[in-house]
Amino acid sequence: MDSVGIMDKVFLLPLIMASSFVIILFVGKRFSERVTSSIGIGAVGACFVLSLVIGAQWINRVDNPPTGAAAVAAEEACLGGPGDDPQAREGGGRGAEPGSAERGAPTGAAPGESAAVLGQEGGGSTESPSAEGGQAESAQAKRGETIPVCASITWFETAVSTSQTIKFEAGTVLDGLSALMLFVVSIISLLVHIYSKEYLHDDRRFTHYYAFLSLFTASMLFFVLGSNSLQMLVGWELVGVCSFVLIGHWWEEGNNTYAALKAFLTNRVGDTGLIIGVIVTFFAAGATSFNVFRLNEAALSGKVSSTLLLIGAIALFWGVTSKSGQFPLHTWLPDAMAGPTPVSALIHAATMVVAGVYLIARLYGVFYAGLQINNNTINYVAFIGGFTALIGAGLAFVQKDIKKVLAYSTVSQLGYMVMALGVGAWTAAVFHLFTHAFFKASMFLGAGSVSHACHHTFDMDEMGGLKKKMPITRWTFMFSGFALAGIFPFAGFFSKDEILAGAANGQGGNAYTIMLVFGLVVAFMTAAYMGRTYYRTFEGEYRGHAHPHESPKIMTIPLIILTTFATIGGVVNFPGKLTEWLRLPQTFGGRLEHYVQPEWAGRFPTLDVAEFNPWLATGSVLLALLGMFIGIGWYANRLYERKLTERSKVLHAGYTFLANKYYLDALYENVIRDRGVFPLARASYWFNQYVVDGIVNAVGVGSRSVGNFLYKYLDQGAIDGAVNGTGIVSDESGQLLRRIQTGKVQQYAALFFFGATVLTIFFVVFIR
Amino acid sequence: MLAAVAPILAQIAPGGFQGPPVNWVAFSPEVVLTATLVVVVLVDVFTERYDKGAINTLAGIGVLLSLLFVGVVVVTANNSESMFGGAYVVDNFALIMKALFLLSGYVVILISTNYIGEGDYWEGEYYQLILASVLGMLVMASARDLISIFIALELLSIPAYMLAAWRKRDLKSDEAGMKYYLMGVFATAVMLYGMSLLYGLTGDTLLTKINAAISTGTKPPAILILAVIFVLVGFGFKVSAVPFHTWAPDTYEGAPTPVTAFLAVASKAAGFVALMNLVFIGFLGRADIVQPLMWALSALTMTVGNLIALRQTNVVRMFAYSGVAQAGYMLAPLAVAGSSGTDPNVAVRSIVTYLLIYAAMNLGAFAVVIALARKTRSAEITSMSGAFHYAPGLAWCLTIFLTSLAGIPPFGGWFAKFSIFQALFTAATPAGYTLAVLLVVNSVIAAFYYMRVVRVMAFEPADDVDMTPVKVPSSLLVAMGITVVVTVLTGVVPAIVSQFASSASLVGFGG
Amino acid sequence: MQLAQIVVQDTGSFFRTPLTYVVFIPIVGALFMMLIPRAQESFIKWAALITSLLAFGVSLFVAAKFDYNAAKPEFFANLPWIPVINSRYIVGIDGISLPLLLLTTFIVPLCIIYSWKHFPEPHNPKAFLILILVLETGMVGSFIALDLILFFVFFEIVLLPMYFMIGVWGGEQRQYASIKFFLFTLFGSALMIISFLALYFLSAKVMVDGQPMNSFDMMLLPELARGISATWALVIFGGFFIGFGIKVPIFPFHTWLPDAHTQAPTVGSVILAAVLLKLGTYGFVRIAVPILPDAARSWAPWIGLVAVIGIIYGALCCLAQTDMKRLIAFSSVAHMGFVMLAIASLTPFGFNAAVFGMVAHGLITGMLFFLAGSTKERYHTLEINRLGGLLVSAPRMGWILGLTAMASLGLPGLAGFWGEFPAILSSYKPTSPDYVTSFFGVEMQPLFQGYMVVAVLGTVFAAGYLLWLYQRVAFGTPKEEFAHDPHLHDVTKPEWIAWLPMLVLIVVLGVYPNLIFRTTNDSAKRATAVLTRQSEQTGGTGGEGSGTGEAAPPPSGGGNGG
Amino acid sequence: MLINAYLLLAAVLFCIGVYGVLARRNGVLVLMSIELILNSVNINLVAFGAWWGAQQPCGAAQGCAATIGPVFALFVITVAAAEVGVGLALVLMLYRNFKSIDIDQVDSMKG
Repeated sequence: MDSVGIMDKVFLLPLIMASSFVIILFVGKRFSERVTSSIGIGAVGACFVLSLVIGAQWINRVDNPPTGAAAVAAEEACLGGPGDDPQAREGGGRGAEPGSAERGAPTGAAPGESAAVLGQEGGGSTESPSAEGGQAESAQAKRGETIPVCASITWFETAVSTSQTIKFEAGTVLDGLSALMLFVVSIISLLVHIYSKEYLHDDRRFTHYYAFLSLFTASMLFFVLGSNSLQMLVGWELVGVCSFVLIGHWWEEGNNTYAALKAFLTNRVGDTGLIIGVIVTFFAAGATSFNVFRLNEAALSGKVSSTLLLIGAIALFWGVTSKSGQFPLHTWLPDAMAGPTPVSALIHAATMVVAGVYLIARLYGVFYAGLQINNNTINYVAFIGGFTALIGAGLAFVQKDIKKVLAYSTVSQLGYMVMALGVGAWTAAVFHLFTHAFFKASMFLGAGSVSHACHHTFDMDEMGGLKKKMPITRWTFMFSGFALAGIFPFAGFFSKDEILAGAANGQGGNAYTIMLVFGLVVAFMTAAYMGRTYYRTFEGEYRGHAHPHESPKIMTIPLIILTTFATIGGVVNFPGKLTEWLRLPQTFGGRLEHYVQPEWAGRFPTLDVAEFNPWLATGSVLLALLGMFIGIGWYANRLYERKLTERSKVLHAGYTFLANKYYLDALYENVIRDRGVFPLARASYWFNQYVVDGIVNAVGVGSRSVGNFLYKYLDQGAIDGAVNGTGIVSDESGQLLRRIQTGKVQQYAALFFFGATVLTIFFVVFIR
Repeated sequence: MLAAVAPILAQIAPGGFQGPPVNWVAFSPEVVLTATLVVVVLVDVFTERYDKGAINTLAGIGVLLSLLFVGVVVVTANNSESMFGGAYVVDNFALIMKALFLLSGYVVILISTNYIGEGDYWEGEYYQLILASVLGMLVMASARDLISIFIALELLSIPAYMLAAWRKRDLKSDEAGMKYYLMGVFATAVMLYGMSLLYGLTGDTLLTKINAAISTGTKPPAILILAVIFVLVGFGFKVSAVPFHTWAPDTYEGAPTPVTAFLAVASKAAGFVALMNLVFIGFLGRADIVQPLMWALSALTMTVGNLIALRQTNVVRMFAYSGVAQAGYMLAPLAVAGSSGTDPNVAVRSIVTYLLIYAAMNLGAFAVVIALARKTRSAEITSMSGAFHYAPGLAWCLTIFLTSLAGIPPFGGWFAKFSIFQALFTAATPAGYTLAVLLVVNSVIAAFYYMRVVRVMAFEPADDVDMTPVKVPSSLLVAMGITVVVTVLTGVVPAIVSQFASSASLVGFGG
Repeated sequence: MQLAQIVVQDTGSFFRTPLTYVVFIPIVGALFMMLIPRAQESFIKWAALITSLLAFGVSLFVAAKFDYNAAKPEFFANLPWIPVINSRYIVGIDGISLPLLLLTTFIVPLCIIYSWKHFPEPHNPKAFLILILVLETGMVGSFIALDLILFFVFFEIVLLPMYFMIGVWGGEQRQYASIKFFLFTLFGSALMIISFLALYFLSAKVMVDGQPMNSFDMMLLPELARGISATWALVIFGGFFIGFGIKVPIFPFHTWLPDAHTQAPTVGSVILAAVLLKLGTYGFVRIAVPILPDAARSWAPWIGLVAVIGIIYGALCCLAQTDMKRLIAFSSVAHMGFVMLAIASLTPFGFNAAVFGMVAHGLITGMLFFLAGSTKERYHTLEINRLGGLLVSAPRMGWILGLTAMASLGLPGLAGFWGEFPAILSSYKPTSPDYVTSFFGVEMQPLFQGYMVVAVLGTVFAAGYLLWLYQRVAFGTPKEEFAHDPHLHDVTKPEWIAWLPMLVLIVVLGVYPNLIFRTTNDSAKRATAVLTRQSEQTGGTGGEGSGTGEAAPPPSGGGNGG
Repeated sequence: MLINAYLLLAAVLFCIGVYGVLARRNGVLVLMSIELILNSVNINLVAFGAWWGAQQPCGAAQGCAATIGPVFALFVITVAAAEVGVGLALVLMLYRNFKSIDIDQVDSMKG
């Protein structure tokens, strides 16, 4: 029996949050803060409870997968209509094999043509007798695949050709991935809602804040549950808007509004890729549906031209680049810290920024086939992910604003996840998404708690020695920091290690060695900057002028809850090997993999999951510990105060070495702190400020001046001038012609006779 | 006159002189108008100078009566009555044009009433001359022979010369009359010279016969070209085609405004009637001369007229140039007259349609100008500023007329232009298409100066603070009422005018 | 011309079809209002409002009775009008015109309500409202007319009221702006009527009362115009291109728009943006493309080109603006570029997108102009540099501006998205002719995909200028001069009544786009069906085109073939 | 028949007339020049009438070619008289108001 429970009613979640938004927005002002926040908290609480129920039902479904007719019906629901292409599944299975992605594509055909061919062929492929459909079905039933639970309504219908009208659907899809996201989003949103009640206490726009928090949650849930790429695009942009509004929450200050603008515009730049990607994949999949499973199915079937898929995947990834802060569009994320800290925790650490990761995970078939992840060549996604992780970590080193450290850390960790996806470690990426959400949210909220105590400053120069005054904040921050640094047995260790293992193993048995090196270096750096940050904030002497005190319970309880997850969250995907060694029950290990990683042939690539590697794990932990030691040591010994980098030649050389290796990041420090004045530093700073960081500004200023130029010279000058010129010319010729009219009647008569004569002569000469 | 004399002649010489058969019914509008003229003269003789009010009414009634008889002719007579050996034809075309002349005559009488009555003018003679001129036009509509065309032309022109100089103590009016007269007689003389040559070449003055005679031969002799051009040029003067238009602005500006309206509408229409008769009946066989000639005249006329109109500051003068340009539009179908395989009646109808609508909107515009001038005592465009504030009704009417002249729906002008386009397209010749494009460009230029008047009235504040409404005499109101209704109706339900025009087929095409 | 078998018969009745009422109620109301003395302002206002609401009511009735599955014009009437030229009173409404009809009748009452308390200088509500109602007749008439000449007449009716509205109630430069608007539009419509006539004379004849006559019937012309030679078709389409293009406005003919918008009174701008611009694109969708499909396919790359130029160019010009209203005006150029791009794709999807884009742009840009007007009313300036802190001074208005700006930049979930995204999507795979193989050496599909990429870049620019505008106008704190201005009140009651329906519709259409897609789909399919039919000319021209393989631009290329 | 001589005479008269109209300042002289043109027309008509009479002798039929010319000439003479009457009146009026009959001076309206 197919038990869907309330899994096909998941649309309720975004609906609840949207209603909460509407209610708060329109009537919130009439109520006190207490009531307003209660509405929001109540709504998100309901969502949290529902997500738990849904999670449980999903687990049940995985354990008791539907069979027979129920499975077929579920499949039809998810594919938006009868599965008219049973062979695609078979094709998909083959598609998982290396190099087969190109097989089906007509050689040398233009992308559009191949799409058209695909569309025409519809279900009928030459090598597919219809009987195979039934076989596939029974095979699937045997394998006990867990079909997602889908529900949909007609969103809009439009003809794609004169003969074909297609009903495009809006629907929800519930599978392990979305269930996991539901849980993450709702719990963090809930905790942030609670936390904000105190943090935003007496804020001038408390109502507005809660309204948009609700809208954000609604949009994020909508995005997560979306069953097709178009719907995801909608959610994607909606969360962007909420982010825009919330970054600009204190819009009276220019900087905040610029940060908001920058965030939105940078995302908009990325959205171009998303839009194109959605369109390209739509046509690649036969121009009949935006359904994610259809897209994956088409991509994995191997019938689509690989060029087209590559373009689609790269375009989609361009969208991911902006939303998930990948190089070179990462620069908006640190600026986005201008928003309230709980917002940073929710939107810019735990949920919205992982939308890109989620998108890749959801459309993994497209990326897998498009980038040929199975080929083990360094692909674009993996490389950008690794590179981003590296530069993010480097930049985190040199920030004195605690939130910026966390922001760059987020960039780095997002890079990690993207890298994981790029090397085929799908589950590892999702797992890291899960753990990261908790420990990073915890750290952000911790930073908020610190700032709440220290006169709303985030400058670490004005902190220090807070461990005594704010014990709860300190411990939660520390534990989360361990998790981030990947110290055993905190949650981050497991997820990070799984990624490293994935990079080491790769798909098809080969290793992404370079990615592995990237990962290890980042692990080291992460621990180091976390050590530094922790030390500067909580250890040593207090350097500020406020009177710090522990935050109220309403703020610390969310911290504790989050930290709890950050600490023990790793168990959800306990490595199978470790389970054996520790003689734990078999069902204890790899639960996340079991329940979340899809098993639906044709719609998800068959992946080799990397085994736990004890040497790698130990190595990475050691590296992290070393990094942490250096990071703390540097400050614990007050090396920074002695300006060692200037006095000691060895250290200076080491520093320069570092700077040259990661010059981009280190030079941030040099220049920001006005220390080194190396020519290279200037050049790098210039590069940073004007090429990388200033990308949006430069484009903005550039297009503005182009606009000014065009407007001034082309529009108002040439085009308008031509129009007015025509008028002036006719006017002037009128003036000229007026001279004929001399007022003297005999000249009139002369003209008359002259006219008649000339006409006559003309006709006599030319017409005759 | 002949009517009265014929029986007597018959008695004097029974069997010697046989009066030509005359269908008196077909002739009745002319007879009625002549009788009115006689009555008006008599009444004028027997009334005192200060007591001429009745004359105006009488003249109006006479014109309407004549119009009624046009109706009678339509109902009773068959659709073409040919008299005097084909020299005088009463066909539908002629009847429609007669109705047009009579109606415009009536409107001119209406708009003259107060202008003439309140000024220092000879009132009795004024209406006599108007009536005489209208009579000439009626004759022109039916004239299909060089002699009758000539007589009709003189009958309608000579009174007009005097009317133009009617404000005889006003130097401008004198100048207007003098210029009009000199140019007029000179043009007539040139035309007559052409006619004499035509007669010499063909041995006849009947248009149908002339056509038959000159249609032979692939290449026309030079003398024939000279004759045809001289004759057409004479009427080019009448319709103020460039470069024969020079009299028009000066005369229009100087003449009393109702006379200007009369010249701009009725007199010009008469010129077109003659042109149509000549081109479609007399010279259709010589399309090789007529078409390029008319093409050149049309193109020149519309372009030059519009361009100069752009720079005018006096509204009447602007209307003069606008009238020049409109003449250019109406000449356009003549430029494709007789193209192979097309019904020449399409061109005729388009011109008739244009004339009908043009008469209404132009007369209306002059009526409003006269009414506004009662307050401003000026014809400068700038003097009309703020008209929308103190005289919204008048300003709206003028706006309607100007918009219509610019050819913008839903007022009649669009259909007028449309039918010109239609004629040009039906011909399907490159000449037609190029003229159509030229017409488009010109109508945009024209819109500029028409709208400038609207702009001054609507968007600029009044010069003086005197915001008292303008008192519009009832006769002017009636005139404006008629013209507005016709202008709007012809635009909204063009079937009204097109139905008339479509019956306007000239009898005796191409001989 | 062997197609003369089509016999035209009178169908329907003038008074039976509700469309007659939608068109003529406003003008009757206007005539009635002329009789009301100018001093009785409130009577005048109510009369105008009730008139427009009546028209809206009838159009709602039309929408309710509309058969969404019928693939032919409904509420059809076909009666003689100008028999001489066989121009007829043919009215009817299908899925393409219904949304636009509703948009028109919907916007007009809102405009009247908006003006309720503050008529622009020099006041005179009577004349103002009469003009609006006359405008409504023209606009509605254009959308329901199925006869070219009838369409032309209605198309032109809007000209004069708009001229007056800009010229009398406009800003400082109103005279220049009004005459510019007038002349540009007049030039366009003159070209249009010429093209109509050419079409009329060159197409096959139908039988009317036993007489073979040419026809102006838009429904018949796709059949009748098949015999037109390729050269002529290209020339006529060129006339349409410029004639309708001026109204849209497409790239080099757009300069009247910023001036007209900037100078027009608020309501004038709203109507101009919401409805008048649509007449141009509607002309393409209803007339130019279905009647001359082959020429349309040859012209498509050009249309697409000017469309994307418009998108980028309009956006760049927006960035250069210092005046809020002028910025919004230029944004219209960019947005209508998307509509044109959708039309250029010549696919049913593109047509759906185009109609959606028209409606969405009407609502959103109309709303933006409302807001600009209200801003002007409060600050007495629209200099962006002098504005600021709207969210502090008038928070609700600030939020509404934010929402509308978001809708305008194509945020999903709001109406603007469904004009933009499908337009981009449809340009991925245009319907292209077999015989126009390349456009300056680029094949059709890559060409349009290039257009698509450019158009997508346009969305970034749209976000840029709109948010930059928003940041400067709404964020921050009010400038010194306005910091304590007592006039800076929040949204007033008439404003709420006028705006709320539009905002609701923007959201509703954004959430459930099927409201329009469902309506337009069948008609869009029918309008584009002709594009796939076998052309009579394609054979000869195609042979030559593919034979030489020249990269000639279509008009001249077609000219060689024809 | 030497019709060419008559036609030449008429043409010369026409040219003299035109010259007079264009060149003379005196209003009365201009009127006289117009009379010259009209007379050239008359000569033409009569000459052509005679010529046509030689070509096609008149029968009983009404309006044969030969008679039309002289009849036309009669009309022209009559109408010319009326025209000149009006013209002289105008010149007289001109003299009264301008104290001059120099028509070149009458140019207050132009442009």
